[in-house]
Amino acid sequence: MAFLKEYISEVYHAVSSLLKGMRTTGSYFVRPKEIITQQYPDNRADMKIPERFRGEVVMTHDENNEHACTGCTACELACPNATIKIVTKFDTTPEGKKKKALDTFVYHLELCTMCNLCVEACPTSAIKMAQTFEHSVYDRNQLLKKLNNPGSKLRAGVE
Amino acid sequence: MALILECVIVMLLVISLFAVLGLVLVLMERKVAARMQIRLGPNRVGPKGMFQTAADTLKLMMKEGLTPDGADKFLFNLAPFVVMIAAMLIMAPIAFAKGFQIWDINIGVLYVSAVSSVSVIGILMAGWASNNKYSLLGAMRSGAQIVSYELSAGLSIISIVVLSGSLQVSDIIASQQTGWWLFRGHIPAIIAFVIFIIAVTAETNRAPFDLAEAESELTAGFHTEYSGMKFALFFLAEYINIFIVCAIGATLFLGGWMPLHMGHWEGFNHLMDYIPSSLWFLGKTFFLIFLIMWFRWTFPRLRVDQLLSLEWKYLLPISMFNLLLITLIAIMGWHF
Amino acid sequence: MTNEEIKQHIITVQPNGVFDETGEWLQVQVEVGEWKPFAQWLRNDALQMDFLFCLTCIDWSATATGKTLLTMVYHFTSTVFRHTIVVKVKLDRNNPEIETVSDCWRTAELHEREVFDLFGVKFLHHPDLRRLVLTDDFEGYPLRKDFEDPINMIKL
Amino acid sequence: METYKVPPNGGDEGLDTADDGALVINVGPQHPATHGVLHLVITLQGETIQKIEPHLGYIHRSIEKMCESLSYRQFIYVTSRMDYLSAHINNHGCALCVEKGLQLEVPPRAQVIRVLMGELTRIASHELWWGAMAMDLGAFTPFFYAFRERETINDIMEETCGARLTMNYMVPGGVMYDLHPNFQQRVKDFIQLFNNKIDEYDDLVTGNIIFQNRTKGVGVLSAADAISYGCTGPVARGSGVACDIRKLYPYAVYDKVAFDEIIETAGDSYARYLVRVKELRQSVRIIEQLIDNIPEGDFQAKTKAVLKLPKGEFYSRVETARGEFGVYIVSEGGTTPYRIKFRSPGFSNLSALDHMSRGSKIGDLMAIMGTLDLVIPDIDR
Repeated sequence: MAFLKEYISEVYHAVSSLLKGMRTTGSYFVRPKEIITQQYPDNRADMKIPERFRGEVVMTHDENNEHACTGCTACELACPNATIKIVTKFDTTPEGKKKKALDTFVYHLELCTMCNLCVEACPTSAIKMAQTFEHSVYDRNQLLKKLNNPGSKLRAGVE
Repeated sequence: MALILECVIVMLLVISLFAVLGLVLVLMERKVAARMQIRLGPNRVGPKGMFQTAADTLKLMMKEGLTPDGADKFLFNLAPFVVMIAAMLIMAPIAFAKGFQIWDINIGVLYVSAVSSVSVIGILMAGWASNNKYSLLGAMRSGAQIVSYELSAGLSIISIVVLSGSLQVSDIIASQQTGWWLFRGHIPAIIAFVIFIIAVTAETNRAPFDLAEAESELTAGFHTEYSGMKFALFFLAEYINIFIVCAIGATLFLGGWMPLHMGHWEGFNHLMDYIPSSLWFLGKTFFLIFLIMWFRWTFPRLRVDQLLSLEWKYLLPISMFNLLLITLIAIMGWHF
Repeated sequence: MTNEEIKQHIITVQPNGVFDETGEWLQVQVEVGEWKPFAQWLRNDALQMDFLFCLTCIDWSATATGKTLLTMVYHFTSTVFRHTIVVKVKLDRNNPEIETVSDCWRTAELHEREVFDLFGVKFLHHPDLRRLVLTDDFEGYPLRKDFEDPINMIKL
Repeated sequence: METYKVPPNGGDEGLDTADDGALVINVGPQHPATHGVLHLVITLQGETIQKIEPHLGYIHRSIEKMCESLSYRQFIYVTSRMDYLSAHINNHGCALCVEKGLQLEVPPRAQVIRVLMGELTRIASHELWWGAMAMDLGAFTPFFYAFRERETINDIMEETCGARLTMNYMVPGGVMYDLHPNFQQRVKDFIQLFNNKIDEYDDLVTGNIIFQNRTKGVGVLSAADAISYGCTGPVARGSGVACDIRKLYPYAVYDKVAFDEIIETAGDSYARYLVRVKELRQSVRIIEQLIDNIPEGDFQAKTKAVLKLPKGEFYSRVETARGEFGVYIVSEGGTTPYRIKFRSPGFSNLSALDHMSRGSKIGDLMAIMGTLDLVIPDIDR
């Protein structure tokens, strides 16, 4: 008889544990408000990307098309993946002296791991992380970017 | 001539019912799953994703039907059709509405339980012919599982046969004129119903008894090697089988197309009669289908030895004892 | 146990052991021939070093003094006494061979296979000494300092 | 044109040669239950496992070799790619090791931030494990509930650290930026959400009779074996071995917060499951103690632009979500490590898999692998 009692209580506990689980899923079934899915491409307009999100490296240019990059290659040295390549040239200053300046800031987005070390290393805050994240392209070469705008030059006063 | 015409019409009806049911049930499953999993489910093709399954079918049709090099080609290609035909055959004695039945055979219930076990042959065939170890394991599991669970499903069916005194589907439905067996047969009928639902969930290889497919263990079990339309046939057969077993359950326990009648509430009973009988039938069937889907999206899977011990240690003894009780109720006329 | 006590214990079985207490833990260096009995003693006797939590190898060939030197480094902790020691065994880089300890500490089996794979140290009497992460026909030992792979290694 | 013909036995000659009727199957490298590119060769007798042999290396990137050419600032980010679910804690371990070498004092604010981030990471990792484990056992729905909470943590991380998974937030001497102004409020919101939902986990999985039957008495690992196999973290604690680095060798501010080391003695899959589920609550407890007590001050110590470790050997260890993570740096006094070794918890835990699963059913393997909580990049490094 004790065996039977044990048997029945076993069945009872098993069934009640199963019903408990069904109650949980069932309660979500009748509460569609709990749905957390974001309709991604449709909600592009009102999507909030935190300002610190690291999407890609960009160089800030002001309204005069001037940037703050002196071509010091601190970022290039800080980068663990050889993502950045700085090509420098020699400008002549008004006084007639030759001075090293940035020619092209080459950025391999396909190698970048968004570790932020280049931005931390930059002494003049010339580069920063942008919040873009839709980087997929059909041709890998499109991920090779030049960060300084054509015709841009060093902002006066930045050393 | 008239007979041939009749046959053709019935065939067309069954096939189109298959197609429609497949589309509806797969969509329903995905929507139910999504709601339980706090997500939206398919919502891109058509309004609220209504045509998602149609698009899926189109995709499956256009895919290449791959046959592995080492497979037994004949059996490999035959298996999905065996499963499909077995599912089609069971459709025959089901009464979809008042007087709307393909074949009111006098051993209807026996026929159903006999034919429904044919599909395991298709699964074994598929698993063996694929020449894949995962498929073979899945098929062997499926064989053991269906053979075991047929017992308690059969015993539950028999308990209704005992109560109604007939094997004929139309008679069983007629015997529930005054009330459904689920309510009239006291607690033993409810136990039989619960066991029936568990057993048919196992028989249709649905989670938590989906050991034949067991995604995380056997990748896809017996249909690992199938692709394209041959895979779609397995998939379709699974859903058709769910529909059929739920239809049987609704017929036996919930009165088939019989409206819900409550004792002597004449007004209520008249109101219920206004709802068409086909709606009653489909409503009950879909309720049971929902229940089975609810199981799937809640429970973890059993292990293969636990699956068998559940049947042999719990369901079978309980249903045998239950059958005795029901027989007693039927003999003494204790049911309502 | 304090480092001094451990030292006293070790001196009884390893009178020639070279001790180094500059690091965080007591380091002891033993000869490759004496390693296996010493390991068994560590595991079973007074010190009860039952937890081998780090097993690795260092290739010194890029330094001035270690052209032909590999060092096996074993980090042990006793879960009974909670003391930690580091054992080092010097190997000949041209023919590195050392007795396995996978029978004393089961975890050594996979770790030794990894070291065999990446450094080429042969563990004698290891039950299943095969390449672990690389293919069986791979040539060279990648974690050695002189390993060159012109295709997959990019020099910054 | 020559066409490739698959050999009759499916191409795996040599693996198929077991003669006593045993069946050799390859689980992985692409298999729904291995959660990555783990390849297990399993010898089966019927459904019973006779032997499991892991084949590794499918995503071995030789991070140790890579680190030999990276500076002490640079190498930290790579370790996020090992155990990507405990990225913060891995980074923390590396930062600690460099700080040990430099004998650098980390400001208290940075220490608290590190612990907070570490515990949030642990919760996120255990959430993912919980969902994935239930999914391995065939219940799909818990996965989505787990991801709901995990998503909240990821959002918090994104806001403060700038990334969701591989944050690279730890730098030698502190953390990269200060906390976001919203951080405290969002963490409190998360704790509230978490406390509301955690009971659902028990209803849905822990108490479920099928789940209990699937895990109880499955994959038993004795305490002695756990130590011998080098198991750490919840795997060893499920076997009754006290091995929580946070308790034994406290780092950062772990010696100042109150929390329990969860130890279960059964050693089976269910014990390991319970350890992790209870650890969730302990992590929340640590966060609750610290979130209102973040000291003011610097978030980063002043360091030189180029870090050079003195000649010597440095070892630091931290408790990740999977166990003891060790960093062993051998320095020759240069700007890059001469040799670096990562002692990853997953690698040692994996070595116990064969021992634990012998004699159990193939369905049990999923329960065992689920509770080992293997992260393959952590094993392959």
